[in-house]
Amino acid sequence: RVPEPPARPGEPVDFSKLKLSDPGSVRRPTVDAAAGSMHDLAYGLIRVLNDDGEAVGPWAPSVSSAVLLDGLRAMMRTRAYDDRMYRAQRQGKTSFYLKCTGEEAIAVAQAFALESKDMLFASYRQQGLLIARGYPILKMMGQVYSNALDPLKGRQMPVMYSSREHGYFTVSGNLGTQFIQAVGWAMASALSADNRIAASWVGDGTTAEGDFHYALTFAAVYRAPVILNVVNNQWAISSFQGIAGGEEATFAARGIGYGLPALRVDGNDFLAVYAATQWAAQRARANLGATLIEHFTYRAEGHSTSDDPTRYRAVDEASKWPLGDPIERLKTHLIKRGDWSQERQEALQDEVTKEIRAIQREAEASGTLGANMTHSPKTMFEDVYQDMDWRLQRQRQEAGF
Amino acid sequence: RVPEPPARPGEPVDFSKLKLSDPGSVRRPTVDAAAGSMHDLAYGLIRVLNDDGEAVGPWAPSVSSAVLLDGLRAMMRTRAYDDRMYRAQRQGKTSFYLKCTGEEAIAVAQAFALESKDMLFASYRQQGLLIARGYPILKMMGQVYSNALDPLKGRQMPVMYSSREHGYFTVSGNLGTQFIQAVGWAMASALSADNRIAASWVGDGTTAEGDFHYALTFAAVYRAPVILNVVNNQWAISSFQGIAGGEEATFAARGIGYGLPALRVDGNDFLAVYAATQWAAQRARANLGATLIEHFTYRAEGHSTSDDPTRYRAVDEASKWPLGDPIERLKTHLIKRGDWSQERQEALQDEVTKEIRAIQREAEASGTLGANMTHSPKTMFEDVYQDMDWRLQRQRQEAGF
Amino acid sequence: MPTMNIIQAVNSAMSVMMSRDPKVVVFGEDVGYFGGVFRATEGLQRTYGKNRCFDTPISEGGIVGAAIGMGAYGLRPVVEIQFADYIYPAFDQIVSEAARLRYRSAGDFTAPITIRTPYGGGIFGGQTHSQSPEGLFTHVVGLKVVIPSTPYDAKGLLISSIEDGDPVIFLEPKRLYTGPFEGYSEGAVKPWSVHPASEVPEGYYRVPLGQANVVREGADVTVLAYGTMVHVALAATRDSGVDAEVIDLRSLIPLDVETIVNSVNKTGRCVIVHEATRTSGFGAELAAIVQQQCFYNLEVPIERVTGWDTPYPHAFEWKYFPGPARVAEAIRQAVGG
Amino acid sequence: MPTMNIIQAVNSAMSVMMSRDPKVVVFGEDVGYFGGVFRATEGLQRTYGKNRCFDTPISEGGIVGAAIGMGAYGLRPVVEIQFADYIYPAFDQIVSEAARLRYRSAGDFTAPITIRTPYGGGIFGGQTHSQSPEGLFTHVVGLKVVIPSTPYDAKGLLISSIEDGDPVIFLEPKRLYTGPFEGYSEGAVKPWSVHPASEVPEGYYRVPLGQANVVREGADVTVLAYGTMVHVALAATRDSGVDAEVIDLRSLIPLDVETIVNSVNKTGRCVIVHEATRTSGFGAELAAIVQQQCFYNLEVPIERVTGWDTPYPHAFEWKYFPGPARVAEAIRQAVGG
Ligand SMILES: Cc1ncc(C[n+]2csc(CCOP(=O)(O)OP(=O)(O)O)c2C)c(N)n1
Ligand SMILES: Cc1ncc(C[n+]2csc(CCOP(=O)(O)OP(=O)(O)O)c2C)c(N)n1
Ligand SMILES: [Mg+2]
Ligand SMILES: [Mg+2]
Repeated sequence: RVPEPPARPGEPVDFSKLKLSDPGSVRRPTVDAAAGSMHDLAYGLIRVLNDDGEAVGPWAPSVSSAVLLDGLRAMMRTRAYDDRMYRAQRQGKTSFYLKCTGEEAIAVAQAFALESKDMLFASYRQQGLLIARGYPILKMMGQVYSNALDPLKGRQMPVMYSSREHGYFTVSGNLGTQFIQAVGWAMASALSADNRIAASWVGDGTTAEGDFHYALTFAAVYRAPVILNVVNNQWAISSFQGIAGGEEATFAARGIGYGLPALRVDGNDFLAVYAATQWAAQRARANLGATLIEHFTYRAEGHSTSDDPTRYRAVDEASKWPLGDPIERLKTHLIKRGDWSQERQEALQDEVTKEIRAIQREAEASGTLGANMTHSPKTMFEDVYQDMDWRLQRQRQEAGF
Repeated sequence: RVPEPPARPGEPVDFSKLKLSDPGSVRRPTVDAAAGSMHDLAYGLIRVLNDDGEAVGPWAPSVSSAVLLDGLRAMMRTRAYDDRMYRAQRQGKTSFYLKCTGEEAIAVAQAFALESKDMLFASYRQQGLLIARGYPILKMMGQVYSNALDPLKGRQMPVMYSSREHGYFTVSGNLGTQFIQAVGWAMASALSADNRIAASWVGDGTTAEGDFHYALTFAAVYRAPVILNVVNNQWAISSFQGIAGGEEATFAARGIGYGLPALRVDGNDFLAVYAATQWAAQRARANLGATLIEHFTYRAEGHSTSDDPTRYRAVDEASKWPLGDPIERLKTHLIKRGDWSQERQEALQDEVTKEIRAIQREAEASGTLGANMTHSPKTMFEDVYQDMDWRLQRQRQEAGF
Repeated sequence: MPTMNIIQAVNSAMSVMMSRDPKVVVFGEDVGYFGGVFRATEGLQRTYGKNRCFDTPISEGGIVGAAIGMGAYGLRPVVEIQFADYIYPAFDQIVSEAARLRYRSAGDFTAPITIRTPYGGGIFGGQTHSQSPEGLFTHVVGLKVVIPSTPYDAKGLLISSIEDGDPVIFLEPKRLYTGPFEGYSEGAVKPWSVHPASEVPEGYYRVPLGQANVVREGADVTVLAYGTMVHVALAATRDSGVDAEVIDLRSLIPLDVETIVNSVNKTGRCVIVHEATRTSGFGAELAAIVQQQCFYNLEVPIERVTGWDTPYPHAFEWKYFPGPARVAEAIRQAVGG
Repeated sequence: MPTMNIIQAVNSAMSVMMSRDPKVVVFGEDVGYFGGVFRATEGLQRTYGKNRCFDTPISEGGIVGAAIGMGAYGLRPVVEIQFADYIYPAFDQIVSEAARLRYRSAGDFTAPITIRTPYGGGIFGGQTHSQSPEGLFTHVVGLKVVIPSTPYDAKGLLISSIEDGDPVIFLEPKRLYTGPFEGYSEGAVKPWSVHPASEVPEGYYRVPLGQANVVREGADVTVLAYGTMVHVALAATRDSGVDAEVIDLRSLIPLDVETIVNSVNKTGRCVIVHEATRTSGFGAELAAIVQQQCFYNLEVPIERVTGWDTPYPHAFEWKYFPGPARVAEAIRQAVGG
């Protein structure tokens, strides 16, 4: 028996079977409630924004419009950035790119719900974290182009960012490894009597790796102050989430077996993600340990520039996703609040698009991949070790640098 | 925060905090019940034998006294075998030995509850499976002594048995690896439209390895006909089960997160183990997939001949274990049934002791470790590959064989 | 005879074996409906059904562990690890289990599994899509390690690997999937159709494991290579103008030491080429064997031309890759030029 | 000065570092209350508390992964893998993460972690308590690989490893834990107290990584060894009656190539000894380097005396172990005897 996705190419899309709790219907336990007393939250879906854009229910966070507008802008900048870089790759300016379109609320809302000193162990699909934390997009583009602006000196494939300064751990190409590393970082923080916490992200597919199990085990045993996020965007390249076991139980439910509190959240609902993350962060900072959060969302585009999703899923799946688009939904809410308008939205969109285009021009002035405007090739022999050993010195000579 | 066991050496033993369901009090779902409808079973404790030795409640199996007497004998032979081999190691006749004292009911009852054609992927502590299946103890001793009788030609450390003929997979020294292999075997059986099922065993400590997670994931996704057993004997060498996360949730509860039915059983209760295993086997054979069973028991002796348990746990812990001794409890039940008596018990004990002694004499006549009564040393170069390549041929010559 | 590229040849090998032997099953990440990220399993699920070719969770350890269990049952699993760079989560199952079953059970249980995985750089994949880990597996007794360099060999060697009774690590040079890449980063890429070894029989045939292939006879120096570097070595030989004998090892374990030794005894000179990092790469074992067996015929030291001892750097791929220029230079040096 | 065996020296190194540097933490399976199955962490939890020395779940991948995270936080984790044979579940975290962090983040993040693990045979541990996997790690760029052969070196090298900014695989020759084992399976076992290198200062001192130790000067042949085999090589030298120069590498990566090359250029002969299986073991790299750098001074082929290319067989441990007789024979052969 092999699980099959709802719709392959040519098949009709029908999401009506999805069990979606009504907005505001899921209860909110106190931050110090026992993990064992909230198993129901691993099966429900925390939603705050209703179809009219109102924030309803116990999870509705008290958050100012100013913060939400910053969040809206960060999501829009993320999407604009993704669009530009995707096109740049298509134009042959770099080797690879990977968007987070449709999933912006997760990274951005969580960045706002956490302290700037908290440490983030992201996968390759949380570029929104960096943008929300104000990391210079010019540097991100430098990394994507492997040009002279690249803080990683051209060593990494596009999107594998790293910034100690911004509390963003070097992204690994090997899925899942960061999950247990985040737990280790959190254990270190706790045993150093520090109140910073860690957060990490993996996708639905990645939950099948051993590191996922290590992370939940260590987090539970040592009560580490960490937030463990599973971004369930329904797909892992061409495999739907059922191939990772998502049809047998929710990914949030994985936490139950370890005695961890587990929340399941509408990942396209900025306020729901924000509220759930705040709850988990408070819990962690109060030394009550880790929380597992499943973000229920949809990967609106291909896995990356390397695949064509129409070969393995129905074309109209994205447009039929019942939980909408995170930017649209937050915009509607802000308008409902009376603090925003369609005109201002369009103006902002215009501004953001121009901004990213300008940054792109500046970035490309420092070179794109293949234009030989990189760091010096001799840097390729540095940072293998703290000090270069004789092998590398000789090899650098052999290489002629 | 690091978990601490109930009692370290010198500290008073107090098991009163253990939550033990009353015998007969845990419900028995139908074999085809949905996994999601029985989460409570992962937290209760299936017990059949009450303190008077009566079989009570919905899990009481209909099993003949003849079968139970065979089980009793197999448990007694296992214990006698362990005692002799342990002493043999102490006498310097071999390098290592490992007993399963106090845990005999698990392997033996499960061997009887399964079909002889079902495939077993055991850890090093299920010697009872082989004995219950009638594997010659003489060969087991040959393996322990690495002598000419050793079917494994002296290649493996003691207790790492293997017998394809008896459906007993070669035991690995690397903890946990067999768990996912058993799932693979079961997947193969299912896709070959075969009705044989697989079973595998890991200890409480081993649940922290990646293979445990792989096994539960694959078993759930492909609905593999396999029984996944966690033998929670409270200890992993010197680490109590809390270091593996056993205090945050039961090991049975791990199954919930994968959508697997999970049972928690009194591992010292032959009838409870037998009944739970039958239930899981019926379910697997009906193509309803895998079951996770936690066997709640106690490692009555040291981890192996290599450690001294008095250095890390209270001496009287074993004697204070509230769930008694599996042999004693089954004996009492059989007497209660009127099919057994103390006299016959003693006679059987006497017979078994003599039998094992006799086999030991025979085994030692073929040599003990170090007596150079092994297979030919040149066999050491065989079975690395199906056909010996030039390297091994030359090296065998270098070695002078 | 049809012409195939390496992807098609690998696909054909699996298809042929699936139709001949119901015990052959194929699985891995994205290999089912989608046919694999490199399309190597394209059409196999459609043709042989979901029981014989299916997607797995993203769990390399689980994939190999399950394959071992299936092998114990009696099947012949052929699994794909999406990139060789991602084989490490399966390392324990490969090293402690697959490689050891036969020995530790005295032949009672075996692991007749084939682990296919694309290796090597040249596609701007950065450090986690470019690795050449073959050397690690050659140190693990009980494993066989096979690396083809042409469509013809890829199919024949993969069929031999699937039929082999021991676990085989089958490394596919991803840079050669669509053409016989000679290592020039600039200039037009040749398709396989221009290469004679792209003529591949539709049906069943074997290329035995353990037989090297002398792809170019020569008198002055022996060049040992495998996978992508075979084509680079040939191009370098041409560029160098030296009459080099180029040997394609095809399988590292078992190794065809006879062909190697005979050649070096003839030429008296040896250059070893691989893309993997130098230190403790398979080139070290080759050098150790050659100096030991051909000592009195060697006229110059054995040189290794390899990837540098650094991770594979995205932007400097062509400074890292041991291309024709570096290999040609080593060949010239070897003949005292 | 107190005399220590290797267990005590390793314990002392960790204790000294834990008292000097609050960032040093020690953890692994059974290392806390119990003090480790080989007692190497005995007393550390009592002295430094449960936050600094604690038990972990049986999850080597988790242990190393958590250590990497702690290192990123700023701590200096020293973890124990109970037996080197059980390091493979951590292979991905070691190879893809610890070894790569500095490079892939351009120095932004590093993994200053030390992974201690007992290796080697001679204790009837069978194939899963006897392995020597050092060769694998020497092929992984970004890792350092250290193997002491005496209590003095064990403490000094472990302190250097803990203070090192890069990840170090610290392999402890378990057969040497309690005495300088010379490889004779029969006969009385010497305690460390009879050996000068068992005099170990109580306090802090370093033995630098990357410096080999010429443990016996000689003129006729160079013997390269490390760990257990250093003592076997010395015994074999004695038995052979040959004036051999015996070099204890102490650290494989970084390698003290100068000391090796100078010695072989002097003696013109080289025998390499290790317990690990032969094919692609570290001896291959040593042979490749030596033949390349000392080619014109070598008078005979470089020979390797190693464990056979089989798993470590329980009953035939002493037929497998490359003991003094085999090493002495190779030494004699090398000098043309
Ligand atoms: C260890 C490992 N195995 C396989 C891959 C190849 N790979 C890259 S992304 C991906 C799919 C991941 O899906 P998911 O975890 O759901 O994350 P998403 O891409 O949906 O955000 C795969 C299989 C990898 N990078 N690392
Ligand atoms: C991969 C691996 N890590 C560590 C060990 C060392 N080891 C052998 S037994 C053991 C404890 C296992 O405890 P548990 O799983 O509870 O089984 P039990 O011995 O209690 O039956 C350990 C740590 C090993 N054999 N394999
Ligand atoms: Mg996904
Ligand atoms: Mg246990």
